[in-house]
Amino acid sequence: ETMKIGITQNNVGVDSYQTTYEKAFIAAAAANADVEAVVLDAGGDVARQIAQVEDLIQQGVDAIIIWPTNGEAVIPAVRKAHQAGIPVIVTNSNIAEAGFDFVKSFSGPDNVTQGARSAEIMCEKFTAMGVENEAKVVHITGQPGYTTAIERAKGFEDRLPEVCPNVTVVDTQPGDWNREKSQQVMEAFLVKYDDIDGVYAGDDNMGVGALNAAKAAGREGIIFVGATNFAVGYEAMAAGDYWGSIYQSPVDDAEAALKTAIDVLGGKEVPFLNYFDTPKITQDNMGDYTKPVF
Amino acid sequence: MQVNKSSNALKSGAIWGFIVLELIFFSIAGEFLSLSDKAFMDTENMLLLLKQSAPIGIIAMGMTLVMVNGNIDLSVGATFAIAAMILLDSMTWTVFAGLGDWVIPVAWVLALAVGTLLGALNGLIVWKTGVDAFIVTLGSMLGFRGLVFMVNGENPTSHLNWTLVDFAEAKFLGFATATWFLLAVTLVIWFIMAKTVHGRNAYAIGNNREAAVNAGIRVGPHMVINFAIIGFLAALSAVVFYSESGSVNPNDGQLYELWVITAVVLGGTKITGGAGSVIGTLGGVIAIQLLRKGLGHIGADTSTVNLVIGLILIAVLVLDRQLNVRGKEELKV
Amino acid sequence: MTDPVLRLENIVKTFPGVRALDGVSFSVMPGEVHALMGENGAGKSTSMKVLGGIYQPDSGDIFMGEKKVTMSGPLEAKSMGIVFIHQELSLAEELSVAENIYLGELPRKSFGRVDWARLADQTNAILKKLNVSFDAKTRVGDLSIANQQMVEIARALTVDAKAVIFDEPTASLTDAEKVVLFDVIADLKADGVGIIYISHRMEEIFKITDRISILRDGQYQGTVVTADTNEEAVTQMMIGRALDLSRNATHHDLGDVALEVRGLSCGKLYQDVSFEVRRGEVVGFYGLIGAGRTEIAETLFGLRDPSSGQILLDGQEVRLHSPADAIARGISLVPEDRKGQGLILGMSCRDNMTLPQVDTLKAGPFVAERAEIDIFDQYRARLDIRTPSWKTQAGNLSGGNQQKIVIGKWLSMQPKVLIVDEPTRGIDVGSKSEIHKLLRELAAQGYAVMIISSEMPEVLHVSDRIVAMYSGRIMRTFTSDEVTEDNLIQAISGIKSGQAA
Amino acid sequence: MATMTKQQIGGILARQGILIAFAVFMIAFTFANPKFLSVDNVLSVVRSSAILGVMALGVTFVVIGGNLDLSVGSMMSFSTIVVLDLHDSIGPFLAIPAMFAMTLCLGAFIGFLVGYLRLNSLIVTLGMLSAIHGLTLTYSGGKNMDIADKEGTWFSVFGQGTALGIPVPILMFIALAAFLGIVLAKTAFGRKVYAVGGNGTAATFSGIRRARTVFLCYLLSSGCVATAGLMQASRSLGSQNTVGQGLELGVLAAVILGGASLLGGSGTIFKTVIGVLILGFIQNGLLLMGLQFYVQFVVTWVIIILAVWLDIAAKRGKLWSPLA
Ligand SMILES: Nc1ncnc2c1ncn2[C@@H]1O[C@H](COP(=O)(O)OP(=O)(O)OP(=O)(O)O)[C@@H](O)[C@H]1O
Ligand SMILES: Nc1ncnc2c1ncn2[C@@H]1O[C@H](COP(=O)(O)OP(=O)(O)OP(=O)(O)O)[C@@H](O)[C@H]1O
Ligand SMILES: [Mg+2]
Ligand SMILES: [Mg+2]
Repeated sequence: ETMKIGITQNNVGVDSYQTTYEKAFIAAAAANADVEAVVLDAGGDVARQIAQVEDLIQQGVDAIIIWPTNGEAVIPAVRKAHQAGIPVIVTNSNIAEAGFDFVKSFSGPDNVTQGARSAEIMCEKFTAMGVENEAKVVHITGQPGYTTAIERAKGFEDRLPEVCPNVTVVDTQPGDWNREKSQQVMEAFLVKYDDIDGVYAGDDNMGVGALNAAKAAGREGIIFVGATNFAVGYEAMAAGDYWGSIYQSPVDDAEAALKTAIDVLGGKEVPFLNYFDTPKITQDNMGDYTKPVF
Repeated sequence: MQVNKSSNALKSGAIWGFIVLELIFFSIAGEFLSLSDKAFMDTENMLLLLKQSAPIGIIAMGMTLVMVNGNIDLSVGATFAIAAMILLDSMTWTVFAGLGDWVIPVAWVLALAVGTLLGALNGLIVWKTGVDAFIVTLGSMLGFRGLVFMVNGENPTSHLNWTLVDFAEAKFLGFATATWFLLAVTLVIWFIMAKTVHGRNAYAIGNNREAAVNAGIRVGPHMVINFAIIGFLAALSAVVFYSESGSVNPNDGQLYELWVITAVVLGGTKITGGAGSVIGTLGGVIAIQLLRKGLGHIGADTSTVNLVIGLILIAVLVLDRQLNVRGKEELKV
Repeated sequence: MTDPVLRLENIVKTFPGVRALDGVSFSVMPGEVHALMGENGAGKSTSMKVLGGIYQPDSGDIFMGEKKVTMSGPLEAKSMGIVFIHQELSLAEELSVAENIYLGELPRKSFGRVDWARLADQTNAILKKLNVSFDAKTRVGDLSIANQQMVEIARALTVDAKAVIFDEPTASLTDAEKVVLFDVIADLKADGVGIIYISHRMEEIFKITDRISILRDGQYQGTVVTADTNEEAVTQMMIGRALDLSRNATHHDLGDVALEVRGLSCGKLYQDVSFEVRRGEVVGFYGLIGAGRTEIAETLFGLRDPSSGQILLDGQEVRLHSPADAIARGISLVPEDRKGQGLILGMSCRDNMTLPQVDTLKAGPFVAERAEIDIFDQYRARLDIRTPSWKTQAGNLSGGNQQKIVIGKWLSMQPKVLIVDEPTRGIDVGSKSEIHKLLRELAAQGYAVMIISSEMPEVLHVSDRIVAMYSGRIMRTFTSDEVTEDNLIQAISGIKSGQAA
Repeated sequence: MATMTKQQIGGILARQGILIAFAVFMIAFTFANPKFLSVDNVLSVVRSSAILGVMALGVTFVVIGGNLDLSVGSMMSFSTIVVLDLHDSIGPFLAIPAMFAMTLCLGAFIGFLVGYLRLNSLIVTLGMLSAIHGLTLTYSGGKNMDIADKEGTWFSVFGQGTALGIPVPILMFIALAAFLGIVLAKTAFGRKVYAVGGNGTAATFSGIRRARTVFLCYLLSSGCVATAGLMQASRSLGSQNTVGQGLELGVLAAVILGGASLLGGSGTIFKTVIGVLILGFIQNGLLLMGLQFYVQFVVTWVIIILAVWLDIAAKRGKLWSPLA
């Protein structure tokens, strides 16, 4: 008896993380003879995602994996699946607590911790450079309104004053997960601030965009820290331009979600919060990690 | 007194013909490609289709009126988000704390009023400045979105009220609440456009604005009313949808304007105004939803879905053109 | 003596670069048909638009009866009982005849519903009076231009009008429809309505009007009693000189056949049409509206694919796929609908005139603007086009001057075969005779000319031969010696020669 | 005489309304932050506007010809991804013409649909927006595309190089704007574009091949998009699949701000350039003032409407629309 597993992703195609996730998920499902998967994409639209959950219920799948477009808005839809007796697994970014009763498990990274770790990376570097009492940082966030963007920003902004109380965040603007947009934002920052010591970007795409702007303007000595280590970020680290990031693999993310679903269907006990580890990666320790495939 | 039913029927016929094609295609393809045992044309699934068509569909009815009137509204997605935010946020306001579940109708009215006002604001700007509606609403698409963020920051606004969810998830005679709203709105707008003086004047203005002005129709206020109606409907769509989902991201409703316009144009409404029907629009809305649903049913991946949806839109236009060619005698202009 | 219904006093109106009205004063009595005459661009339509509330005058006063009024908009003018039948059709094509006639004042029922039954009744009553062949439900876009004009006219009968303005209502009407219109005007007159009637057709003016006011270059020239004057005197007042109406450039030798059409058919539009046009010849096409003349012209211009038959140019069979093809082979067409087909209203006069030649008027890689201006100036002088400058947008010209731009556009192509479809619609007497003279001259220079016209005097005046059409077929071809008004009318009514009497 | 001068002033306003609006914004921003008009900042704004600007040049032709093009953003992503990919596989010399050829094919396809088949341009280009995005994802497999050897390629010259002290993207933008400005204003093709957009039927009756003209507008537009894609790819030597996403609305806003009517038949390249610069400087100016991004949204709204309003108010000589 094969397991029919449906997944509705947040917004495939918006960045290579999600696309790689989709590909990895399809590959993992194909590799397992007992699994048949239907892979849907909500295109960032919560209404479409709810409709997809309804469709999956209607199609009678055995389990539903959801990467929520909005951690609260999907709760009633998830409840419907729950009431229809279909186990729901949340992936990548969690749904709100009010919905915990209706889901079996969450599997994914902890974005708040990621933001906090980025703050630590940056603080450690400033301390090593001896500028921890005067450094000025600009912050480029992900697309406004996205859970991942909000959580990472929160983690960073809460943690930084704890570890480096004298470092100031002088400006924050969104870069929309977009390298080009981030480059433009950074160009304006560079004009506006004569002294910038660090840049924190919500992911490496944006981080590299900011780096490009700084290079073009001939501004040196800025510490760039990102999150979700992309191949570009890894290369920039190898070149010595980019200081650090958070190592997070969409392949791990996808495989963990599928495995959780299979375990749930197989009747195994799974922990409710299934965070997979997302370690710090910097120029110092990058040798321990392979270059990301995306 | 509606004119020449047959030619209009043929024009909107393309979309219904296309819906039939979609149904046949997905039913057959589903047999081979779907992992589901259930047929695509399962009654449940078709009822679900109607429900899922509601968010875009309700707005599309207003867009039909506005486009027939010779205008366009690109700001509906942002209005949708604002109304949702007002709806969910107002239920938590301390002023309403004593109301209990009576806060629900209050929140509804508040959200609808805000939507109507924003729509009227667009209309007023179009009227008074004489700037084209496309430009005015392209601007307010940005501006209204800015207001959403300004009021509530980047975070989602959430207020899950289970009474409201139960109401939204309720079914009456097999139709979900959202479906009833969609049908009611369709009926009302159909009535306005086909039966009332206001509706017929909308056609006249869209057809030949100068003639309407010369005939003494007060074109400005007329347009303001239509913009207010579409603002109201964008808010209504939000109210219906977010009553169920209970949380709105500040980004929600993005690109809705494009999908709404697509549905309306697929339904046979002339982009330059003066011609179009609500029934055709309903067809356009269903055709798009069916396409999404069908592609999901047969398990197409994201890049295929994008590719196919795009090409299909074009295919419908080609079909439409084929159905409407008048023969070789036609003037070749 | 009774008071006038309407009185204009010293109206002045300027547009950027033009003083369109420069002190216009006249009055209209109840039950009077008052003609307004003047050359193209004299300011007739503009003064009526001021009356109708569409333009605000810079200075001057309007009185209705004793009272001084201001017309802030069309709605206001309408509420005071002024009905305006526009020179340019002002209709919503997608709507029905009834909705157009009652545009802005559809009868209502509860809930703001349209009272369709009452609307149909009222409309049909009016349509019956107008003796037209279509009914209240017909879509206006499906009507011919002439019938659309009748819909416009029907608006005059919907309200209790104090004054009705007709701005060139007959420009696209046939004789039969004109008779109906004149009956309508007679009825209105009997009811004591004051009527302002604008037309360039002298015979109409002298037939139905009581007094004539004349404008020249926006200035009021005076008012005369129709019965006390004559065409020459009025023309003199309009253009400041007498008019030479003789047909010059008369007989010359005909050359070879330039254009021959053999057994041409196009679906239901026309069938089995054969004729030829020689160099040096003007062939007139006369028939009722819907006879298929325009469609033949469009086929010859590459705009329609014939279903069978041949077109020969200089004896060679040609296939014309597009106007570009036709133009390349030396065919020109002055189309029937100047606003829709003839002009790009937002473009300058010059650019409109030289549009078909942009590919050939070259200065290096660019369009030769100097040469364009020269062409424009040449035809401006020749056709007496009144415009402040070549830069003026075509849409800001008076109706007649717009038509002249279209004619100039195709004359400047120096075509082998020139087809003109209703070329003098809305053109003043002076320019009209100028255009007729020009057509004759062109023929004399060896051009082959086809003229389609619904005005019998025009066809009779300029043609060497006349092709009479009825319902898509050629009934008979007359030489200028054979033709009389009677046998022409018989031919276009579908009566074969010999059958009559 | 007094009325004459008043009219002349009105005439100047009418022609230069958008320029005046532009000047007002620039002065206001400079007061708010003196760095705004620094050479560095101006160059940086113009350089980052150049990509959108080049696309807007092409869309100007499409819009004047009476159509819309919503597919330019998605098409630009396609060009960028393709040229980056080919750079490493067949080398920049071949990659650039190959990418242009592929992008022009897309433009030709749209031109065929809108020009020859006479399909509605809004829906066709909306469909192509989605379809080309799908195509790009299929092509790249959804991955970011990056050039392996970022230091060693001359390919970076289009986005990062400078000549005569001015960034190459700016020079390309200026050169292309000048060239297309002349094409539109002075050549037969330009005249035909205005004619077809002003009144397609009358243009046909004047012997203009309407379908071909529309087709060429889209071809030209896709050529501009390919150029923009080249500049983009060269600027960052790597790209996401979504790099051009959403640019179509910015492009359209710029073209409209420049006074092109969506009904077709009017607009100029010069005004489009002004429109592009207004948008670029607004965004930059507000960033420099440290305003939140959402304040930028609201301000952009107000400015778009004010600028267009000022422009048409000057043209009609009245502030408020006379519409009843
Ligand atoms: N909206 C406008 N803008 C600029 N000029 C205008 C406008 N309307 C009319 N004019 C000019 O005013 C003058 C009078 O035009 P009007 O239309 O009143 O002439 P007319 O007497 O009706 O001529 P016709 O017999 O050709 O219809 C013309 O020179 C015309 O170019
Ligand atoms: N019986 C009819 N009822 C309504 N419209 C008609 C009818 N016959 C023809 N028409 C329309 O009338 C218009 C004029 O007809 P057509 O061009 O054939 O006539 P024509 O001989 O060129 O007359 P004219 O040039 O005097 O208008 C056409 O657009 C045609 O579609
Ligand atoms: Mg006139
Ligand atoms: Mg005709």
